[in-house]
Amino acid sequence: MNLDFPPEDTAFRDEVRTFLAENYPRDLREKQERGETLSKEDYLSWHRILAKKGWSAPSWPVELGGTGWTPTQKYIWSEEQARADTLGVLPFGVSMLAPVLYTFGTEEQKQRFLPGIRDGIDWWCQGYSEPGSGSDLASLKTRAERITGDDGKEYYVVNGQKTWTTLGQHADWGFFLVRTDPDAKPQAGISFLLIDMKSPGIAVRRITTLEGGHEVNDVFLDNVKVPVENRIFHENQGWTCAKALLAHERSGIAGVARSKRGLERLRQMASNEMSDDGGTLIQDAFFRRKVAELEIDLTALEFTELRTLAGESSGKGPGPESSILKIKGTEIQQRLQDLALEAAGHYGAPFLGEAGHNSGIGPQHSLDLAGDYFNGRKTSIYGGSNEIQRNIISKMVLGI
Amino acid sequence: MNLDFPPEDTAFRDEVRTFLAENYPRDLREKQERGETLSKEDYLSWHRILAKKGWSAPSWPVELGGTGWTPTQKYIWSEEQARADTLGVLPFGVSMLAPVLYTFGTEEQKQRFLPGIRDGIDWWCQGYSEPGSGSDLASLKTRAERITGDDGKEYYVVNGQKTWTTLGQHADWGFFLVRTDPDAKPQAGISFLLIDMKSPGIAVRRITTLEGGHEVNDVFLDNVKVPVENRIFHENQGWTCAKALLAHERSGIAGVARSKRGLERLRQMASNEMSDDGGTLIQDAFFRRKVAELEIDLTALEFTELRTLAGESSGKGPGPESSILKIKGTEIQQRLQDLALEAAGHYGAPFLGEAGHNSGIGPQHSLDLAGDYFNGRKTSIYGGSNEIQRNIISKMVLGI
Amino acid sequence: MDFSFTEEQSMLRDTIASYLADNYSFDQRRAGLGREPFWRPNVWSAFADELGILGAAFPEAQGGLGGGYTENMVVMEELGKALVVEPYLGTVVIGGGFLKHGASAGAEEMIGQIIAGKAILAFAYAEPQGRYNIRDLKTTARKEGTGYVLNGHKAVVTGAPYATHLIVTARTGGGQREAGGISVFIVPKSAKGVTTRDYPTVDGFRASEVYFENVALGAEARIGGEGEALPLVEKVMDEAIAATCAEACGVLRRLQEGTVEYTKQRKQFGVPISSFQVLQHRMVDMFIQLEQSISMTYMATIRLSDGDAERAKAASAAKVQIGKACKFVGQNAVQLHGGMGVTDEMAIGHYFKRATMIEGLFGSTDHHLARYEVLSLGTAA
Amino acid sequence: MDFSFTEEQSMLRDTIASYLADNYSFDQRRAGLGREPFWRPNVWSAFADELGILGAAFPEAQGGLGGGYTENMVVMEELGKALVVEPYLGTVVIGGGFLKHGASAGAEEMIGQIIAGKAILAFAYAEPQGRYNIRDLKTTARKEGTGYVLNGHKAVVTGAPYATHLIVTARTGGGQREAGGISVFIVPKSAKGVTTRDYPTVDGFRASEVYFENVALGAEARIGGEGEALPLVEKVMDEAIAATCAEACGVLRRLQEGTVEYTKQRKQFGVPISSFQVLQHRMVDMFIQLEQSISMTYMATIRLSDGDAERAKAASAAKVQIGKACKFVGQNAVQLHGGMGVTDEMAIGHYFKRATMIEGLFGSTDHHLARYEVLSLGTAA
Repeated sequence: MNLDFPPEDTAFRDEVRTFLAENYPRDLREKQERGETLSKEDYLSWHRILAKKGWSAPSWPVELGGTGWTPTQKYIWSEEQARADTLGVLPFGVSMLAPVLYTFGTEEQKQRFLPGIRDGIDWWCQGYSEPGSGSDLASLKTRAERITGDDGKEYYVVNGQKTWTTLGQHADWGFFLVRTDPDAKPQAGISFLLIDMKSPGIAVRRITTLEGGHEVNDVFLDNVKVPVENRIFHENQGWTCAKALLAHERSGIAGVARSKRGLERLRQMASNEMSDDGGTLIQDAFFRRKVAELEIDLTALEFTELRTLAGESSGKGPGPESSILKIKGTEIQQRLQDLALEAAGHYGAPFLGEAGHNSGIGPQHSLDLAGDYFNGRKTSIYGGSNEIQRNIISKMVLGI
Repeated sequence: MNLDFPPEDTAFRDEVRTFLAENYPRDLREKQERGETLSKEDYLSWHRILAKKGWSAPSWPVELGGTGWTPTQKYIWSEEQARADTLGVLPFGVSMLAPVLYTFGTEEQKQRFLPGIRDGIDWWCQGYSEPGSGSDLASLKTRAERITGDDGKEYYVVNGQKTWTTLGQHADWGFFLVRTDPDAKPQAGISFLLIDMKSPGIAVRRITTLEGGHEVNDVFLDNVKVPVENRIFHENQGWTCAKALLAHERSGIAGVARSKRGLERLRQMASNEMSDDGGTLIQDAFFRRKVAELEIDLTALEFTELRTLAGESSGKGPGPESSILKIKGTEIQQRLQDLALEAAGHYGAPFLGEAGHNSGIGPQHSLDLAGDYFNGRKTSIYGGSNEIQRNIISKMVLGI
Repeated sequence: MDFSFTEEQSMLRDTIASYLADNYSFDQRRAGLGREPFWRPNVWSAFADELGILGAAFPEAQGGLGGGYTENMVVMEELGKALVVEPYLGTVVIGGGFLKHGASAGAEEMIGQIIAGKAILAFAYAEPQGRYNIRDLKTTARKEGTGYVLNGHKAVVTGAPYATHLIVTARTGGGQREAGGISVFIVPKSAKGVTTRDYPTVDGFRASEVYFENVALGAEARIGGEGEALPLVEKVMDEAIAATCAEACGVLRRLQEGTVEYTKQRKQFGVPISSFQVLQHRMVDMFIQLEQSISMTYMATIRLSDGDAERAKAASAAKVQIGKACKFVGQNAVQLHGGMGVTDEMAIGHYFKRATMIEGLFGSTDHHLARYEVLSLGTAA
Repeated sequence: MDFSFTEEQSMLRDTIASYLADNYSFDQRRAGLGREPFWRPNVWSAFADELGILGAAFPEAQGGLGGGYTENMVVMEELGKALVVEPYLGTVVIGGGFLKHGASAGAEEMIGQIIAGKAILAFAYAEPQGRYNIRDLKTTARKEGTGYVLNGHKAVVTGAPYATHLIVTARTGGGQREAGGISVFIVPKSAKGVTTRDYPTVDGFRASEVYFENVALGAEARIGGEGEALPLVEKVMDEAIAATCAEACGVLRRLQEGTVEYTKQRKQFGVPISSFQVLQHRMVDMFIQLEQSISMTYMATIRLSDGDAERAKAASAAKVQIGKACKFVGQNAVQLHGGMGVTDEMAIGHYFKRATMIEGLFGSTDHHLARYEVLSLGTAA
């Protein structure tokens, strides 16, 4: 048992660190610091820089543009990105759709879609959840009926509503789960379709979240025509793709590196905030204790992730134990947000949005912490709520 | 809204306080302080003193020996007993069986059994739980078959096993739930029998609990003959009695007065124990905080109980909300035990039993705290586990 | 021992509840918050005239209805249920509290104005450096002639954008965190040298940073003794805390009941999600938190009439319970609503936001635990 | 980065596990604890001779098998699974630790005796007044001639009833809670002036109050520098903590698995109680606590080789996690066993008792949080 990185990994870390320092766009960093809403171009600019370097899709097979990094290198990559406070590459195309594409897609589909994903040309969104189907995804109702078009080609005509579509307002394309056989058992009649978001009949409606932001959307599909060749894998076997997607990219789900960075920021903030007795907040017995307990829990999570990673390196894939990473990871993120809001004291209350930057109302570090806290509640809900994760562990790990 | 006791209640409190100070047996107090195991006579001596005063069964109808106290007076009575660290009157006869007797019993049954209960002559025990039926009481299997004896009288012949029978080792009599109709639905075939514990075929076996004590027992019944006139209420309708029993005497279930006394003791102990830095433990920032949080929770529980009590005074009986009192009451008792053990530090470990008194091994106040803690785990299990209590609130209060 | 309400108190509750049911639905509230002046003066007028509730907690001799703490409790709980932003707390509870307990020249008239709905007060006590320590004051009121000159910066003054007057704590003497030397003033917001920067708060209320630059005050602006106002401030803050606890009970009740309601309707896997035992027990724990909060609110309200130490201990204990309940019930209400809990479109999230802000109002849970400890267990090492 | 075990380490684990399966069942353990001498010397002999594990963590040069921290971890986890009371921790981990790291005259020979199962050590560090502060010492070793005279009272010395030698901390200088002036001695229990009062502890182990009255020690009894032993004590204590964490992982695993097993078999309302979602999620949380505890035990074990500050921080962090896990998993294991959990007849309660004692071993959760804070966040105000 040891924790040492071999020299080649240390060299890799230095390379990554230098690359990030030299190439991360300055104006993007400034926008982030000001708390500005990022545009589609903001997101894609960094993606394209990474693509040029060949680092936009590390986990892909090398022949398709992946990096061939070891799990340790991927771990270093995520640590260093967090350290440098960079945007992540959006997961919808690179991490969620692509593995389905290169696992189940035809050669033609791969050639048509993967380059656009890898290079940050196409913006993808996810069409999974529906108003009536949250944790119970297989109950989805959006209907796709097969027709022969006037042009003699085969199409699906899609009708229904998807919801919680993150950043769907920018999307060029979406991957959708639709019901192609309403008479089959719930999981057996579902197909996996790629839909051009500019298709007639698609409407994207903003959902404003608690903190006032626009991150998620409803997507309405009204007689949307989708060519049959946009279906991945067999008709009525889309559930296979959906399951595979859910199993991919569980590493990083714990968000250890980001939480470490968040903890650093919290400590920094608490060194500048005053406590009731006029000392700094980080010297306050109870606030320090909460920070210490959080730090210890984060260390435990980090080593649990490292153990999972070591298991992966040695050929054991990430099992349903990774649900632990999801549960503890989100709990820690939420506690960080909670403590930051607590640290802000009275200045947690103002709702200033982007106007708050340099407004002189409260310290910069307290800007929008309440928003982060409110918005952060979602992390224990989406991607399978933490209650669902516990069901999974109970069944798959404890064998109950 | 006000908290004042009217003058007559204040006078009552003074009367109670004086009575307790003047009449509680000195040798009993000394035994308690030494942590000695109490004998049957120890328990009954105090009961008999109370009986002489007419206070052994406050809640009974006045004509049977009750005191006719108002809910406030009963509250004062329990507060003052806790303040004076007295033994309670054992609940099995007075609080559990008696209400069933005077509600469902025949005149003859009442006259035969109630005086012995009230005056501390007969020691009663409970025969409810079975090895296979804990929270699911109605699944009990102990069988009672009706026969005509050689003497031409009607009997039940009882076979089966009861368990968790508290202080059954001393019992003269027991009240038992037995199955008289094995073909009926679980709750419909049960009868309520009073059984002489000296009957041939009864064997009481000690169950040693975690902390080494002997409080509970298995009771084996092997062809035990019980005269039919010892059945309370109709045959196969014992469940009605059982339910009524469970609904009685919920007040006091919170144990507020005892916990207040426990908190006092904890504070006293923490004023004598040293912290790591050589100050007293009660000055330690984190220990004090735990004490303060417990004290606040206890205040909340106290006022929740007072609200229930006020509801009772005004004619609203204690509803299933009293499950809250059970849950919070036991949680607080367990936290008190937990903190006391923590306060004891290294001297929480020795297992000295009665030999510890004046042994010079560790301070007196740390004697057997671990035992209290281990034994105290039962309180969230018995009388309907706290999980069952939550089921009850969910169904009966939230209407789910 | 009596926890029941008088007939008048029950009527007061019904009056407000029925007015708010008609005039303060979620949509009506949202519409009001979305446009200038970001509150609804007509609701306030209705409180004064139509309902006549602004005088409920004032003595009859001062034109009120002769009520007190219990009336404030009843009103605040109903306001909490509807997430009312109009400034009853600042005006009646806090402003009224100062005017009732502290000797001041214009109290009679000001109380009349409050009851009539003409005067609206906001409490300017917090400062950027002081966190929840109400003694930590850099704002000064320098004696000049028979009056004072006020200078300083007050942080996040809730309700200041709507206020006609501000109640201000300031130093007439003593060092930055000393108990002595604190005085209280009532200052017309229109006074020369008073400037504000107004903004919304995350829970839909509005607040201001308030700056005083050489604001000239007459001696009659002072409430209570010069340099001796700390006990007065503590008393009124405790009254504000008890009232806030009552508001919180209203908020918590809506969170708890709304969650039970939602889970009974929301189906997953073919059954209402309320059939999942884990969610049932979570809701039971939410319900227990609510009940314990109600108990502590009663307790604190009753003890407002006790001596200083008992009153302070009770208020802090209640605020600790409320703070914990707001966090637990709020977070779990959102969690059990799933995605719907984090949208702006459902009421539940707005109750959650108010509950979250109440956690820190007049001192965080840690602040009040520390205050309670000193009163119950003595000073630490 | 590597969390795997060598083939030797895996064999070591299998050897112990299989021996304990045959010789240390619940009933065998109970029988041993129930009669004089209240432990099983033949088990200890087997450890030494048949299994040869007492040398696993000693260097080959000293007659050991060349292992170290990982070997101790492997052994301790298995001992935890069987609730072994025989004194591996005191003898090999702590006694061995002092002999390996601190210069002492008789170390070589003593290590040989340990490996052979002849020498059994117990660590006498705690004192009645000192709580978990290892610097708080009233025991003194007064210099006399070339040697020392030892006086004092050590509290709750685990394993002392079986020990041949005691490792004792004492002041050769400095004030009661000073860092300087602490020395460590190895004292034969048979030395003149050593008396003990032996008793069982609640978890089935045995301990003593140990009294030293003018015990004459030669210079060779000292381990490490005179008056400078605090860093040595801290290091060995951290090693003991890591080993205790490993033991706890064994205990926690049995509690967690035993509970899953029991709930699958126990029926109520016609179904196994494991079908209740509330119990399922409770068991998931127990499992998560176990996994986090394993992670922290690895972490602390690996960091034992780091510098003092990193090592201490890691050990305290691990002990905090373990302490919390012992409470949560222990209490819930009992709760989910219902009445069976509080009887002396089932193993589960005995694991619970050991878990409870481990919470306080070498410092409570609060003690280690405070230690961690200073190392991670600096000294408080």
